[in-house]
Amino acid sequence: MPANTLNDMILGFAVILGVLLIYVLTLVIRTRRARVQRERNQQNPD
Amino acid sequence: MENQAASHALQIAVRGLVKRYHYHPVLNQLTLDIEHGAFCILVGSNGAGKTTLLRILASLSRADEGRIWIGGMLLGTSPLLRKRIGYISHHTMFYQDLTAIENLRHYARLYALQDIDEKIQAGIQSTGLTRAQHQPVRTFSRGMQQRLSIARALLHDPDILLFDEPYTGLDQEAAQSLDQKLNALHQAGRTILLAAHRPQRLISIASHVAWLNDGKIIQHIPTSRLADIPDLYHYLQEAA
Amino acid sequence: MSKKPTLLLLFDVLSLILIPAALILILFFTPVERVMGPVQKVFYFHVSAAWAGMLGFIFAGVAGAGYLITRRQTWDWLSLSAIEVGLVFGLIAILSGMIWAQPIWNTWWVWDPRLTTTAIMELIYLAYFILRSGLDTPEARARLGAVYAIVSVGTVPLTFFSIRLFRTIHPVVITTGGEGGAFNMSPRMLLAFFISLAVFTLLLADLVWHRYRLAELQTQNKQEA
Amino acid sequence: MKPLIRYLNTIWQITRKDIQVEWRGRQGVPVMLVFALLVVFLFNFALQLSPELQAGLASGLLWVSLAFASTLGLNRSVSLERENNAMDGLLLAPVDRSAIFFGKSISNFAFTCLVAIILLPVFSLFYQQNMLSLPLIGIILLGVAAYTSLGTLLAALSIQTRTRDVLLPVLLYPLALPILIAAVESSRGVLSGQAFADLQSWVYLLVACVVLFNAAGLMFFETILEE
Repeated sequence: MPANTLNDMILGFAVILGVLLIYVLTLVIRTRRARVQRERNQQNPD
Repeated sequence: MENQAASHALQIAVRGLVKRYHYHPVLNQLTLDIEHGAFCILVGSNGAGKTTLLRILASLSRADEGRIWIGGMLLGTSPLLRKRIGYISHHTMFYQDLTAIENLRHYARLYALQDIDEKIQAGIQSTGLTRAQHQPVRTFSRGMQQRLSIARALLHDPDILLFDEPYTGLDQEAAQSLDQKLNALHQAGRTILLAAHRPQRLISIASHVAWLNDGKIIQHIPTSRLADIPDLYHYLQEAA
Repeated sequence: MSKKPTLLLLFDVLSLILIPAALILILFFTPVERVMGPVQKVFYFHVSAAWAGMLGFIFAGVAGAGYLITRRQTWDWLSLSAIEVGLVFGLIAILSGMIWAQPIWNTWWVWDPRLTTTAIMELIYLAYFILRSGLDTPEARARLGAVYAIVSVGTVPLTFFSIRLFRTIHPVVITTGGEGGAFNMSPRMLLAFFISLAVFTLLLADLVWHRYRLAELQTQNKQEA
Repeated sequence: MKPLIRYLNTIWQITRKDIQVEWRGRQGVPVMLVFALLVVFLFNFALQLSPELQAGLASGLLWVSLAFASTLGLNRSVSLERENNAMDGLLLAPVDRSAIFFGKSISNFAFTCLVAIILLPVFSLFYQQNMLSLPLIGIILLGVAAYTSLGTLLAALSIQTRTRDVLLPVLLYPLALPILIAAVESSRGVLSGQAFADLQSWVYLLVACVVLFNAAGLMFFETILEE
């Protein structure tokens, strides 16, 4: 009889996907910020 | 290959030298030829790259691009090339807890010199530090340390001298003695490249002036032709 | 920054399709392990994340060597990106391992040497970022970062060997014996396992690539400023 | 002079200069020693060691105190070369720059071993067991050699940062983990009288660390020092 560890499994996958999602979000935010900066640089190049 | 052929006749040949900091070129495609026995003053404003150039020639710093021949040998091919170079910088390179003699002896051993004690005594005497020779360098004034640096740089009798602001901290008397020493080295056929922020006092004894600006040598002429280049002449007047 | 390459777009789409696909495969088509129960299913992603993290660190060492040989900053961006993404995967491996350990070993954290050294690996590569942040010029950051990445990846086999020698309660997964929490994998489990490995490897490449483009963009911004 | 002899001579001159500076200033070894003793005392109280536990933990404490103390010496060794840019003077020497690594590494090794030699009788006294055995000394020599070669390499890295010497432990301790595990385990084995056959894997691991980290110094030291 397997142990009843369904909740632990759900928690496990939630954490794995959650950390991935957070990292992807930081990537998106940082890239967007860099793009804005770049556009600003190109508008007034000095 | 013609570069290489030409470089054999020269003591220092620099081609296309680039060095960047923060992606910004401090030295930008710099080219410089220095003949055997020349005494060349390197002038330029603060931050023009004089120190960077000298450090690269002394192989203390690495060029991003370009090639350098010292006495016809490509820099970076053999550590033995460093034996031919005497270098002085803003920093004295001494160990504070060791005496003047011990510091010089350490450097003499690194160069694996013969007759170390005689050479050290000669160096100490010529810089007038005989009385302080057994005291730790910590007790020396800036000027005394600078004099000792000169003795250190000449210890292994190098034929190429790279001096970065050697007058820093020297009093009137020591500065005059350095003038004489430089003159004597020049007469003895050594090649000298000396960076100076205020080069006025040296123009009478030097053979060439090289003007470093914007990462390039923009003028490199014999001192006798200084009057032909009004820009450089004015620059030197202002720097004085 | 250059336009987004088609291959990168393909990586994005594939990752977005394959992660849910692998998850469905794991949840509904692999058998429930007979002792540990459903939580064992975390194992597929846990090991895959550890694998991807390790791969990232190894790749960072290789890219570091590439930088020292060519002195092109593109290699430094690659090395930096691989370490950052590797750290994320390492964190995932540790967290999912803890969640697995809780019901099986009845504790969140065991001083199991393998778990401990995975944590140590995270610390090693966190120090990489501290080292870089303390350096003033991008050239020094790239050069010293490359040396550190290579030396770090060189110590990994030694660390692993020292763990093997230590007695471990961590299950040795790919064995036929059944000692201490180890289990035998059925063909379906193996299939899910290898698909997870492939998906996470693809995800690693995808994320490193994105991080690389970010590094490129940030450098261009600094050069212009 | 033959290249190899010149190379070895440079290593020796650098080590000798370090020893001379240390002898003149005595700013390294005494500090390291007092620090190592403090670590032993602190751990003893902090961990509330009972006499039975103490015997088993002696090798662990020995290595922790040595590792901590050695870090001080490593920082001192590199900051000495930073003062007045003395490192430039070494870089000007007409010899391959990896010689500087070996010279500094050997002097660090010597200073840490000196601390260990004084620590051993003290440990024997505190933990009521004879620690002055030849196999243990052999393991200490190996472990310290591995630790100081990695430490010299990383100290040269960390000294170039703005945080300077604060950074060294953060870089060094995690990377030195295999050295410390192997050193502690083999010392423990020797102290509890195990046969060499049971410990040889640990000893070989230490040898591998010595070889690997010295090879890293040989390969990378010049790259670390160049600007």
